[in-house]
Amino acid sequence: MLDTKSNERRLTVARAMAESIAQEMRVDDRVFVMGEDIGDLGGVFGNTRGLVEEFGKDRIRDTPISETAFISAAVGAAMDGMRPVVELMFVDFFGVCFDAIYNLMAKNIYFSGGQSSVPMVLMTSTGGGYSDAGQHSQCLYGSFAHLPGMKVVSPSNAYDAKGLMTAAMRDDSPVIYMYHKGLQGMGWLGTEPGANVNTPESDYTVEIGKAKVLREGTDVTLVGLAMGVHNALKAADNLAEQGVSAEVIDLVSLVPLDRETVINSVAKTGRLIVVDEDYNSYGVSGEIITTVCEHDISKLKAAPKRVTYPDVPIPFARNMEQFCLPNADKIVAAYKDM
Amino acid sequence: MLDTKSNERRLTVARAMAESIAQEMRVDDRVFVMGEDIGDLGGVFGNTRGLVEEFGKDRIRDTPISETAFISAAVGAAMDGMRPVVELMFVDFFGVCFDAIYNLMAKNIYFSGGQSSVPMVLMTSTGGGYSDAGQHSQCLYGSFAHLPGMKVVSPSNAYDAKGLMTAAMRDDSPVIYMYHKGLQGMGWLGTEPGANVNTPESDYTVEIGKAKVLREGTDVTLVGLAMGVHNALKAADNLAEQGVSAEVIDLVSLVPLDRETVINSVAKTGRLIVVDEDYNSYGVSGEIITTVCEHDISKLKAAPKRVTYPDVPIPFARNMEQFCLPNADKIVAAYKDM
Amino acid sequence: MSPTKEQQLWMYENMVVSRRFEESIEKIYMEGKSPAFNMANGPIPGEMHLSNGQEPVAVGVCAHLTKDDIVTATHRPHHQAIAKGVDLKKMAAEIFGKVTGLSGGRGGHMHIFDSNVNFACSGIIAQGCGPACGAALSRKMQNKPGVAVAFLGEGAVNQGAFHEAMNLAAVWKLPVVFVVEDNAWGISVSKADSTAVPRNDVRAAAYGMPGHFIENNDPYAIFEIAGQAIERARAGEGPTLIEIETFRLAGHFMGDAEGYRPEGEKDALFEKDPIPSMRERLLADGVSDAAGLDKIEADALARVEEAIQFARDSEYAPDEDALTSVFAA
Amino acid sequence: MSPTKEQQLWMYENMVVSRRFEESIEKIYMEGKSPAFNMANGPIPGEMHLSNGQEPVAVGVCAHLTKDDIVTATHRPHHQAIAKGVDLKKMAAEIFGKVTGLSGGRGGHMHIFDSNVNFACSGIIAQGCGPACGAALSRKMQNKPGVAVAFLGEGAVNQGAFHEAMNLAAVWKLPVVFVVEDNAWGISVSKADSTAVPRNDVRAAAYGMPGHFIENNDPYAIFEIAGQAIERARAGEGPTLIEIETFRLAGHFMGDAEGYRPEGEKDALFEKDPIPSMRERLLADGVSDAAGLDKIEADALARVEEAIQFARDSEYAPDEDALTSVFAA
Ligand SMILES: Cc1ncc(C[n+]2csc(CCOP(=O)(O)OP(=O)(O)O)c2C)c(N)n1
Ligand SMILES: Cc1ncc(C[n+]2csc(CCOP(=O)(O)OP(=O)(O)O)c2C)c(N)n1
Ligand SMILES: [Mg+2]
Ligand SMILES: [Mg+2]
Repeated sequence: MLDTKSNERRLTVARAMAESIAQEMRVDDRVFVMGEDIGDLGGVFGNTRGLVEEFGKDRIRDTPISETAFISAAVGAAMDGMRPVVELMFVDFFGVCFDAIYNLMAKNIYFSGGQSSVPMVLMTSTGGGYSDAGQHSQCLYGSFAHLPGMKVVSPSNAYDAKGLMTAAMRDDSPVIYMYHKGLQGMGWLGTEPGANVNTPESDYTVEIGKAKVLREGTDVTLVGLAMGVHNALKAADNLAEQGVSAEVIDLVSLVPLDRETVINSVAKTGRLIVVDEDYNSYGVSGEIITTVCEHDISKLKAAPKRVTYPDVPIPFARNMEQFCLPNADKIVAAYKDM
Repeated sequence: MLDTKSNERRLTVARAMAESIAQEMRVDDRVFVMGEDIGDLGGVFGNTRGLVEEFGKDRIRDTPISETAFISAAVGAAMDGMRPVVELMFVDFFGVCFDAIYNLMAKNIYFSGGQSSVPMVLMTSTGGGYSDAGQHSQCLYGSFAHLPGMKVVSPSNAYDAKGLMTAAMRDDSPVIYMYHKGLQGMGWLGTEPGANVNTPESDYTVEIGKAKVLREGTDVTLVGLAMGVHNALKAADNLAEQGVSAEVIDLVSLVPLDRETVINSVAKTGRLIVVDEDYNSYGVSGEIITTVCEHDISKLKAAPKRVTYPDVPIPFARNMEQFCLPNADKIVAAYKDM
Repeated sequence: MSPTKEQQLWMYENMVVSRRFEESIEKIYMEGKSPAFNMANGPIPGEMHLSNGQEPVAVGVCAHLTKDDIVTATHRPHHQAIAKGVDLKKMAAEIFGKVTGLSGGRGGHMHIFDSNVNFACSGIIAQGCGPACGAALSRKMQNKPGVAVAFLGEGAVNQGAFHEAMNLAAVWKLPVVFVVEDNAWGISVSKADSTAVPRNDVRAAAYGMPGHFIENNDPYAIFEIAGQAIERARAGEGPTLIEIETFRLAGHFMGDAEGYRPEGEKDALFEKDPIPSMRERLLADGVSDAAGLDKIEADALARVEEAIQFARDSEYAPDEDALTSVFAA
Repeated sequence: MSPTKEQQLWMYENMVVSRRFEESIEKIYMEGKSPAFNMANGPIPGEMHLSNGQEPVAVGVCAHLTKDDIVTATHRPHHQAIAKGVDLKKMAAEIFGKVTGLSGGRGGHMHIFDSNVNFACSGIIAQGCGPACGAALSRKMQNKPGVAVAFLGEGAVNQGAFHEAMNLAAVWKLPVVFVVEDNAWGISVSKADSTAVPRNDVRAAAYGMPGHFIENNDPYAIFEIAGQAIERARAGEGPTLIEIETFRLAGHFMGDAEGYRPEGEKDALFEKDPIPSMRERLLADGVSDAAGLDKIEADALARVEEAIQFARDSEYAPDEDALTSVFAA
């Protein structure tokens, strides 16, 4: 995936997302996009750039700052045969519209006993690291993954970004598509170069619900998603220099969760470190560790560990925020402490 | 706690909550109550009964159906020197107002760098079992406990209900007080008789952040909160008949979480079963199991288990809902499967 | 715009079906719930919100809708569902939690969905406003006919979701009609205690859309105003807000002792029960004779009894069905 | 109600302080951000929303407030904070993320809190409306004087939180004033594309409260109307909604290329820059002479420079401070 050959078609995640949406819109009239500043501006994070120029304002709809209205409108449209892609600009804003998400979008298939499908994608940006403080830097992966009825994915690179978006748009169930700002490839946000990878021009899907082993190893399993994957890969490089062989798993999808890939890896390595930029407690890290432990503790050679964001709001000051964020050094240190 | 002597002053949880609030309102002018139907009706779940008669409509305020407005108003009032107690009628409604809760109430102390305190209590009902379907039966413990800046408690009986409420009202930080409908002692909801316990008339506090060992045992640790505790106690009785000695822990508080009490118990018993009526994944059960496993896996004699609500919306039909809910039999079966 | 004779009889018939249906549900709901009233017991457990007295709203509005139009309903949905043509047998079975129910027992009384007639429902206040806009947008974008009606209570108007949807509907000129059932109460809280204005029709101006208030639960006036609004929506002229004074003849939900209601209020409403008064008017206007109306009533009762019997006779779903239909097939 | 000479000079002074402050921040913000503009770099990282051009709103309103009154501010808070009397040095230090900042660097530019002057702030659209109601309620219940002002943008009016708070304020007759800064844009979306009515003052009627619209960013008109509203609130007569046409002279945030803005729009606004035009008027009205205003301007600059220097000279907090102040001490 994170291939580096020179004759490649490397895209940023932002461009990969926009390309996927555009390709699907060309072949499927039912797909349209709604959100704040996704039209002329092309999305604050660039993932709808170029769409309004190609598809016009009817299919690429800038909305009022009314997340409850337009997300629940997407549900109504999806149940009526459309396939909306909506954007919640920052995941941090989920609190103003979570009823429309978790209690409406995620449950109407069930409440209708399967009479209706709700084919929609809710894309939303996650993550900090650029000093945007406590209401614009959260990940909240666990908050979405905890509640039933919605699939939850998060790509770590452009290839997956495109394939997951296409898969999400073709899914008849609602998909939360969480993209990390630090991987978008927007210069003004800084960016992780490892996220810009070879991305085929033609359309393709990446399976929702399947984790990927990005690097094989024998001594420890590092599990993460989105930015966590890059931290894990860097830690794995670092550990390799020290003669430690780390396996790196990109979860790709939190719901459905590919428990098997994690379990199989830890069965081999005997050690587990979960990397998660979301808050530490009651979230992703606990679920991954529990997945392994409830399956078979005899396979573990050491207590599993987590490198996560502590249970505090996200501070503005760079030094304080960086102190809290997971990084490769912390992963290496966690391994050494095992 | 779950004492049964005959000369006791047994209260229902609902009455214990109302008594605590009334006592505090008598001695502290800053305390007042807001919420839907908490005045003349006395709260849909009885926990504000009698208050409007004693304190009048100025201090016991029925609100419009505007959860965002009145919860965020409580934050403004709390920062201005009042000590509001607000009710979110069903926790299921958190989606319409979670921004006011997790992003405002829970963060303003931090954002202000400690200049302000936010002394308020948000009480909210949880739980199913009476066929109120998928938007009125959830627990969502994990959804609140995952996010920083709010304390989260849930009593399993009237004694704790009163003492926790008093402690919450005296706390300078926001406290989410989650009461399980099946423990309220409202006849029309059915009720768990074990929740109605001896409750002193004079005011007292129960420490927020301290778990309770309700029953000592040596073979397995059963951890739960609210209704889960009663299921665990019943399972412990059942197991005792089969010669198995179960220790039962009532978490009482999810934030802060008393990890030590759980760790110490499992160090003794070597076996852990978490009982949780909230959804299975990415929630409380994962956190408790991880707490134990990341501390010291060598103490575990078997893989830990969880008896939780599956990751599906809550169905209306009684048979389907009961099939999903945790109960004593499932706990016993989980033990046997260890 | 006045209802034709046929429409008047359709309205009357559906009001009666709704009333008989709820009377029947009311009785069955109490089975297994005495001497001790415990909501969890009996053939119909859980909360039960009856709409007795509010039938004129449902029929006056839905008389203008076809099955292709969309309705999003509230926690008090039976009259709305019946008037929209939801399958009565399957709805009854759903309320009983049976496998033959609309949703195989997963939804229950607060989650009535019938995709054949584009009917959806929610237990969350004002949650249906946004989806109604979305369905309306869908029709507009697909160039398909269809109007969406969002029903909500007068208490629900103070919820943020209402405001956002009203604005969206107006900005995008969507074919939606917002119908507020003003039964004067949101559970135990009166309209005056919850709402800054005595009549919510004035709130339409905040969105530049027409607003109407209809007094006294009058099915004819409702028919007329709703007809204009729906015609307007169909003509592409955008949304309308209608608030309708109606009567909550029962408690908020069953088991509600209603101690908060001023003495005599309910008696006065029963005096104005819209069903007998519509019957009188039909007779006075010569739309039908007594025998004709008796037959409608008898047929209505028979339909209801058949539906209830179907529900009673049906099986519960296998327990494991609880785990299915979370995601689309 | 017209401003006294003293008030006029106070308003001018605070407008100039605000402008100089932002000019300074604007420059420093770019340090470390070129040649490549990366928001994460430089002495002031993160988003930066400037309020250049919107100063009249802040001073016209806050001229009527004491430090005991409450203000809830927006993601674009500097002018509001300065006019409310927030400690300029500590605010500057907070924007730099220093330990001497108002919140010890935890908050940053979108989370300016100064409890000494009852100033709070939020990065979430319309989030301050409810807290303003609550603070007003607190004063009412405690029988203490005090009015709360919630600032919000014209885009924020379409958020549910605004609607709910407006209704609550009106039902409970709270001493709150809602002040909408209409700078015509919500990031890249124009008012016409987001809002069903051209002027939000009409929305006041939905809550039975007075509504005002003030054109052309006029500090004198703002002073007058805000003064009436605040007096009304102090007299216990309840809330008011005021929408004020103002000018966003910068991008939504720094780094915004503003490709969406029609050509010439900004030039036209710069022509109407409220600071030079207030200066002219002060001179024309004989409120001060040029020397007097020059001195005000020089003093303003000196205050700003001192604050910025304080911020620059201050230390960062220890890393571990990130973990403190989550709960009350
Ligand atoms: C967001 C939300 N808040 C509160 C409730 C609880 N609740 C259910 S019905 C109701 C009253 C609704 O009043 P109204 O809108 O007038 O409808 P009515 O019951 O009178 O038909 C309330 C508060 C809810 N279901 N959803
Ligand atoms: C609930 C929420 N939705 C979206 C945003 C992102 N956002 C920040 S500022 C802004 C535009 C606000 O426009 P307006 O209210 O007019 O204020 P202005 O920026 O013009 O001062 C948006 C959409 C947010 N912060 N909160
Ligand atoms: Mg009502
Ligand atoms: Mg604006």
